[in-house]
Amino acid sequence: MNGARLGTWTWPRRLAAWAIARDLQTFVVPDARLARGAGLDLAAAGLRPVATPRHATVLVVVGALPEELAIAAAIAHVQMPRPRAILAVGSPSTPGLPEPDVAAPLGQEALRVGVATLRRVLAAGAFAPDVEVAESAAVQTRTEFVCPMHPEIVKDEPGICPICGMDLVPRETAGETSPHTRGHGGMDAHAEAPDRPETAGDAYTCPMHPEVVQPEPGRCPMCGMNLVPREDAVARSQPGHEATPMAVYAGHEPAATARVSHAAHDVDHAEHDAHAAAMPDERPIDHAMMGHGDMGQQTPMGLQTASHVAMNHGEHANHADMAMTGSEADATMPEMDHAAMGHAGMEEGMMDHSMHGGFMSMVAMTERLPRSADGLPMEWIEAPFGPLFPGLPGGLDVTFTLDGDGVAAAAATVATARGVEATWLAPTETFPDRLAGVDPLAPVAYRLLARRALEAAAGVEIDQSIAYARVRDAEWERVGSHLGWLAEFGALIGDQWVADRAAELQIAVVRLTSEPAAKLIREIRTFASAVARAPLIARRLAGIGTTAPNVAESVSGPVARAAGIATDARLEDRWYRALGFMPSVREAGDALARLHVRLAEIGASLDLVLAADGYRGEGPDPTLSAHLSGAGRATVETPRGEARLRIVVEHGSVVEARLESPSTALIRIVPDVSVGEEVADALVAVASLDLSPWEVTP
Amino acid sequence: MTAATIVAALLAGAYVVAVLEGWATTGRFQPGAPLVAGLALLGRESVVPRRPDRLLYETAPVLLLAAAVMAAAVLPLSPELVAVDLATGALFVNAAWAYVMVALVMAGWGPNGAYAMVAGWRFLGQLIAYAMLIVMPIATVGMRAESLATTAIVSSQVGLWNAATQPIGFVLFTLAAMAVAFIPPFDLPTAPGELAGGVAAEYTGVRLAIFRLARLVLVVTLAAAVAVFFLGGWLGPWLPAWAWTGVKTLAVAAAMFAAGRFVPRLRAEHLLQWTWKLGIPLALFNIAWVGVTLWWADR
Amino acid sequence: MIAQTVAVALLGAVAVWFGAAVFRTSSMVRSALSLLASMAAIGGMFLAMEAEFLGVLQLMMMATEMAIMAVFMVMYMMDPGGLGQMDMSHQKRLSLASGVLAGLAALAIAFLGGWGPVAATAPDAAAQTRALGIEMMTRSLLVFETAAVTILVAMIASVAVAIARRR
Amino acid sequence: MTTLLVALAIGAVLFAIGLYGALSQTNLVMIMMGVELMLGGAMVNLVAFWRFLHPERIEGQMFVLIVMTVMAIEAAVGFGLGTARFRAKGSVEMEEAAELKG
Amino acid sequence: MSTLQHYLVLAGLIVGTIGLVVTLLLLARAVGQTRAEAGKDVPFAGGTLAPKPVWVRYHVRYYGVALLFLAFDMEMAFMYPWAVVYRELGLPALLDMGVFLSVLFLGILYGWSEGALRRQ
Repeated sequence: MNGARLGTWTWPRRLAAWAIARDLQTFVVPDARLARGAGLDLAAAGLRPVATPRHATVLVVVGALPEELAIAAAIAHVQMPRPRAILAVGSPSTPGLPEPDVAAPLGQEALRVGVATLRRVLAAGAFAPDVEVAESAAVQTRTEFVCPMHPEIVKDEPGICPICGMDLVPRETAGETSPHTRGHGGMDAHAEAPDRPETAGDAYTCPMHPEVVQPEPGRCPMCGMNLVPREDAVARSQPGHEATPMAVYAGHEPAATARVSHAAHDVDHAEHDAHAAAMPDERPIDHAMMGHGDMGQQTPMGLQTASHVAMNHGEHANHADMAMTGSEADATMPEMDHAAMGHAGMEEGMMDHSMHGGFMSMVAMTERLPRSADGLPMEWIEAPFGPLFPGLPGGLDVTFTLDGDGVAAAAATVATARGVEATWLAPTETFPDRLAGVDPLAPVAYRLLARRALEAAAGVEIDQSIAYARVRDAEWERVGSHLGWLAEFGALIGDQWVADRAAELQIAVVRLTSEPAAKLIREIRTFASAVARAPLIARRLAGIGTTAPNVAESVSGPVARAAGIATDARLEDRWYRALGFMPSVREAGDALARLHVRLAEIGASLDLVLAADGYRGEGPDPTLSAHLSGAGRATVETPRGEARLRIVVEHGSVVEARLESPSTALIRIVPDVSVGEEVADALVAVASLDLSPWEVTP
Repeated sequence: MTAATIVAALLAGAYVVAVLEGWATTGRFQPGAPLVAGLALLGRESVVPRRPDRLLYETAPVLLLAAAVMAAAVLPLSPELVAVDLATGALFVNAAWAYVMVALVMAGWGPNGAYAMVAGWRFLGQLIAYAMLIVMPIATVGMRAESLATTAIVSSQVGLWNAATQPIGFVLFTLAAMAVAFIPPFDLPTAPGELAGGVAAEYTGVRLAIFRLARLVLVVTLAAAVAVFFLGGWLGPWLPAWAWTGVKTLAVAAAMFAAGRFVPRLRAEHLLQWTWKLGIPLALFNIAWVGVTLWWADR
Repeated sequence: MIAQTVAVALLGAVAVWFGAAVFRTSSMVRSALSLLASMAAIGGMFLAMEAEFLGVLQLMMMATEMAIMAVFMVMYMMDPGGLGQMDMSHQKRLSLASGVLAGLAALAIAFLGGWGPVAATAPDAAAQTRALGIEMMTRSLLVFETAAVTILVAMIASVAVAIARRR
Repeated sequence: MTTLLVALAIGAVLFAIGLYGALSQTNLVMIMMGVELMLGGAMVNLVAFWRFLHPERIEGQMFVLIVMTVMAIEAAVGFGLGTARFRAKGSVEMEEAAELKG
Repeated sequence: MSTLQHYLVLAGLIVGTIGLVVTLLLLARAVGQTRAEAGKDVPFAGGTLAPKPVWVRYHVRYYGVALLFLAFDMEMAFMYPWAVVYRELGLPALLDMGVFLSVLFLGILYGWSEGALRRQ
């Protein structure tokens, strides 16, 4: 067994192995909802999902993982204490992850058998005389040493900070090989960042007295400090300076922060580059002014020089801090070294003035820190909530910049990108299946989308029986999808009953075949109305993640409908109109309204299903000519909103396909709904969007 | 000897509570599950996170367990079966519970992880919310008993349980007790969905086992405190005295878990607002109510 | 009696040890928790000196007070984790001298002062609490009510200065 | 007698440590810690006096209660001031509080 | 049992607790030791290796209530001795305590009006 513990068999170990095999705490990758969507009831199979891999024995991998998600899974796997096992369901092995101990095909019975095998494997192999250590490139870290006060000081070996004389502290950073080094395009941004100009050191100036300029290094005639290279020429030429995250954070406007840290990579890049380039250069000037400004007031005994020096550097640190909290941090990045290098001259100067154990000005340290709404300058930390976070969809990679337990900035990206639209291109027979694979959370809607686009290209009309069969399929999927969302959402807000019941019903919906479903429909209706009426849930959700009107207009689906916008692609469909469909709309635009819209939609979908004859089962699709050529477009209301597809078909093959998915719009509003909230509320806000990371297109 | 009996009863109670909690969270009644889970945790690795505040990280579960045991030491099973019948028992229980918060703050800070730290400081906020609702109802209970000794408090309920004479205090105390033991919906410091385990997130293997054991013992002491202070402790017909305390304690624990299953986790902000804007005025009213009713009865 | 002396001495040593640790660690959280440990040991000394109500009260009050202190330290001190081993002190020699001097003076008073006969027994805990209650409601009533006003003033003062007024 | 002397000695040492801390620390919160320690030392002495000299006079305990109240009030006001100062200056360092000294 | 013996039992329980914990730790150690692996000891952060510093100035949003609590908490030091003698002293004691608590409650009301009770 791969994840066995080191040790030969003794009876206490046998006992422990037996217990471990009985008590299968499970961490599910990508998430439990997907497993249920595939009809798997993990709890019934004896697996107990837990919130953190730290407490799990079994890593259950459902389906094939895209590369980035596989790396995240590998990290989660290595963070599980041994003995640990991998149970792969539906996909024999995943590149980047160790070989699974047990692989099972999709299906409840196969899962049950797989778990039984896993139990045997664990009981027999929890301990082994020799074990391999996981050496996946993804989990490699290298240790670097950093000054706690000056994040720009990063060294490869221990020592003291050249600025303040504090001991450097070690910290890990991801190995260079990992493409997932704290995402959001950070690495790329740094690779592209312009190098520090080589010509910068052509003039030297005193950090305290900017009027002192010399062509070569030396000491300031006024204060005796070491001169530092002057780079102001470059600084002035940087037009992007105003747009640095720092500049934005300095303002108190939360809305502004939201704008900056969008998921849109290019925005980050631009800011980052501008910032990286501007940072070293403006310093001497700023410092000088600061130093003078405070010199008059501040004369603690015998420390004048030292404190000024410290002050300047305090300010440095804050520049760097700002960069870190803003876009992707300098702290972990190779680029950081070059930022640090920028001060090389200055650091030596500091060494001379020996700040060891000296007094450090807190005023200067905090002066440029971002201030919260209550005016306190605090330090912000960046905490990743994804790609494998229990409360959010697996693959959604949200990073909150936390100001205490409040969210000061948010960025969202996905770890599920699986290549480009070109991979969908296929002959017309297989194209619907390809597109259905885009989003494992809504395959029916995407298959339907592909079919309708093809039919539009072919100019084929469908008859009522096919149309009703499609309505049934799509609406059942919507019911299942909303229930699946509700199960995860219930787990996030800690309502065990909602989570369990919704999960149970979701599985029942997924497994539903063509038998009459009157009982299930009744149960779902009862459940939905009970949740809708629960007063504490309403209290919990009201007012969280409210979408501003312009934000709500940028999206579709339940999120838009919860904000009073009656947009629904089904309104355009004559069969839906014939069935008397009306969209469910709420006004408030908060998490509660989104819950209510989805609950109402569950009821409306069940109505539609009943109106369209109640049973589940795919209808026969009209046959298309094998040599079809033409262009077609289609719009389908997926459970998350409108998905639009444009295709060009030539000689029976789809040669061009452009997809606009609802989640691509939804992921952009993540900062809008989460910034300013308490972290739990921000998670609720993000989760209430119900975005599917799988369908997010770059 | 008494102390040994109390410890044995405590462990047994913790086991039953673990079964009850499993029943509430998974919906299955599995009497063997806690034993298996405990053995499994013993057999698993216990990973120490990189560069934690090792002292705080290691001390926290022990302190949590010690605090729970201290609280249990002054709660009587029967008039004789009490480890230490302190004259200030009711206050001592409070003092012991205060260290629960200290332990969780340590557990939150120690591992140097973001989720744990947020969770740890959150629990301090939770203490600021619930502390007064623990303190004031206990004071009113002491008013009736004219003593802070837990045995005297039980004896004072011979005629009528405190739950009947001071219902407001009973409700407030029970809710606050759930918050002390971070039972859902007050599980802000462990918040599985929100913070991936929170303060317990970085505890694995045997350390997690100790943490969970401590939490279970804590739940027992809080349920026992509700039984002792408000539900007449050992008072009851037919059964032996200790059995009554045990039954009431387990019933309270089961009720707490059952209630927690059906409500969403409270928002930290709401918790503070409700306790300070509604809870404390109610608790003050409760003091006045009890004062007046006692004076009326004694008149 | 000997047991009492030993207990007081042991707990006192713990209190002193942690009291010193407050200023020896550079981690702010450790510093606050050291103070808590010191205060808890003082509470233990109260118990050992049979002042049960005060001891338990001290144990309880200090737990919350010091935890809140830790919060404020983490809010306002740079490097609260103490990773940088920063020294945040000044005028060390002067402080050390005053500390030692004050300590010696206090010790001198303690050992040279004629304390007269020592009481062998103290009233039991229940009687103490009762006596304290009676005292509070009779002779010290004014002190008691003054304490309320003082606390009120402290609450108003701290809220008034600490809370940022919003538009 | 021994117990009294031991307690008084501990009180004295705690007071000395507290005084050292209050004088040597540059930071408001740390200074408050020093003050709390000094008050702690004082409380030890008070309880020792009560127990070994006049256990029958409960005012001794009442006095300790008042000292505890003082500690809490000091903490509340101190942190309030610290918050205000941190908001205004971004620092609770006494070195930087020159203008407070007038 | 004398009072001091009571405390001895309490101390014994603490020692016993520590003993139990040490036993469990030793037992677990006897079962096997933890194997060091790259990335294993990094705190879990959603499947990323997030080496960002966490121990920084942390913005606690409830400091307004915390300040009120620090002062208000003292109330109980006075309330418990009072509770014990309340029935003995009767209604005047209730009035005395009523004045005390009302004065303190004024502090809460003031904090409430100033917004100290909300999230800062």
